[in-house]
Amino acid sequence: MDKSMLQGADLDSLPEEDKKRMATMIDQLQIRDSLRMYNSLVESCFSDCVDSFTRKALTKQEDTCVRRCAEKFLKHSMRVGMRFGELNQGAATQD
Amino acid sequence: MDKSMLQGADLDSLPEEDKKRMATMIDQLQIRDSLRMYNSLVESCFSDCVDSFTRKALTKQEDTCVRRCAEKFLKHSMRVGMRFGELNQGAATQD
Amino acid sequence: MDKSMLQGADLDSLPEEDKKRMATMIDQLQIRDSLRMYNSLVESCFSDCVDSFTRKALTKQEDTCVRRCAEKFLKHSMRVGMRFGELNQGAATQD
Amino acid sequence: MAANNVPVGLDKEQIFGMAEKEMEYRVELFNKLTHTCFNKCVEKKYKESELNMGENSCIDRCVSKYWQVTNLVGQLLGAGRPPM
Amino acid sequence: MAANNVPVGLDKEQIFGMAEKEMEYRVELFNKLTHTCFNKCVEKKYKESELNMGENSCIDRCVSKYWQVTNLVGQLLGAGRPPM
Amino acid sequence: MAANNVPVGLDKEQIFGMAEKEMEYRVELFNKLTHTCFNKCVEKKYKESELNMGENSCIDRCVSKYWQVTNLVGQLLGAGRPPM
Repeated sequence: MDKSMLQGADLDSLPEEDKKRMATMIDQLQIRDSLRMYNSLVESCFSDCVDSFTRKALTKQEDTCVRRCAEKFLKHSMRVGMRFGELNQGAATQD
Repeated sequence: MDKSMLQGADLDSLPEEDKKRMATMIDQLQIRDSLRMYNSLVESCFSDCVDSFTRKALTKQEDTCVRRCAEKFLKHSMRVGMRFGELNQGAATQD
Repeated sequence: MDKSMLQGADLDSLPEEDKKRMATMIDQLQIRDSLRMYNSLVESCFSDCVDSFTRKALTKQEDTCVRRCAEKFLKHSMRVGMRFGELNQGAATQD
Repeated sequence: MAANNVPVGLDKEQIFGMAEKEMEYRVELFNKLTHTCFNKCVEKKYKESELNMGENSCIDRCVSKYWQVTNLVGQLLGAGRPPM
Repeated sequence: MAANNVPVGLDKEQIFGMAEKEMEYRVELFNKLTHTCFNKCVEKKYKESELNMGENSCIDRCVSKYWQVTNLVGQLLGAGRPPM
Repeated sequence: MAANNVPVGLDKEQIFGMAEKEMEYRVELFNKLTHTCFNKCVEKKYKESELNMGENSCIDRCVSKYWQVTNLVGQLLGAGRPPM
């Protein structure tokens, strides 16, 4: 989850205990989000790379495919995060 | 979210403070639901309408397509809500 | 939801009131999960079995198809739960 | 979940939790139904922004059939609870 | 949700609830965008683990167009609130 | 999340929150696995309500391979935490 996504929340104006509560909430959402990302990365790469069920173990090709898929997905996801952050930034400064 | 979906909850029999808590819960679910609906409408119409990535800006056709898609989706969603409410109503009076 | 999925949580080491809270949390997740399973079973079998909209009522074939689909899905789901439990067990004893 | 279905011996937290799960379930059912019937009934070329007569009657039948499938699967799961 | 947009008369629970929903919304938007653009832009044969130049520029344009669609739909829904 | 993995200095709310997220994660993993393997292994014409031998062994292998992919991706993410 991109940090910039949460920048809208104006934490500084809150009293101390609310700030703490808000921070905990953000932490919890980030934990949930990374676990979901992990789950959906596994599902995507499994679906794209594994299609034969004649054996129990991953074949060498499937293993390679999953590794590349995961790497590509992560690079993609970082790039999207960067672009998304820039657009968010632009929208924020227009306000 | 259709109001009728929540009619099963027998709010009148609850003490005052529980009523308030239940109402807050319903409000929260409605906010979450409309934000999700918004997200999934965007995703649907984007997927159906945008397929060329040779330029950064939406083309005139893509713009028109997205507008029609969103309007159709909203009309569809209202019709489904009506029919769904009728069936719910029927099921409730059968009890 | 497979019971074995929650075995990682070391409940015995917790004080009494935390145990109760943890148990309530697990119950809530199980309720949510079975309702979600129900929803996704309906969606899957509807999508696979119902494709004609010239009449309001399910045809005999659609009815039969939905019944078989639901039975197959449940049997499949139980088998996956068993295998998943074995793998979880294996992973746990390796620790 | 109607109040008279609530098992005895549950504390308030559990009752609120169950009510919340039940509402989440209804919202999710509605959303899945909406998306499924949109895909089955609505023409995706978006030549106009109105639903035509064919689409409208397809939607009505789709909702009705989805409802029947929900009830049918509910019976098969035999949970003793009404699917709605 | 910036503090200055919060309607008066809400208690603290409601404000926290709204902030939470808003963040969930942003995360979900980001995830849907990520998956949609992955499917539209990234070659699925996975012959290498790098994104090539074509994929990279497709991703940039895809994000930009998704953003525009988000804004456009937001205007159509006319909620008076910014979609982000 | 086993108790001995919990970092020190977290208060009880955070521990409960983490335990809840962990369980949600396992449920979601199980559900995604179930749906993916249903789509990969089960014949969709529904000529009978039993799983045949081919489907059963496909399911077993599918679960096993899904598990391996989960572990493999976990290693790549290198989070130092076991994926399960």
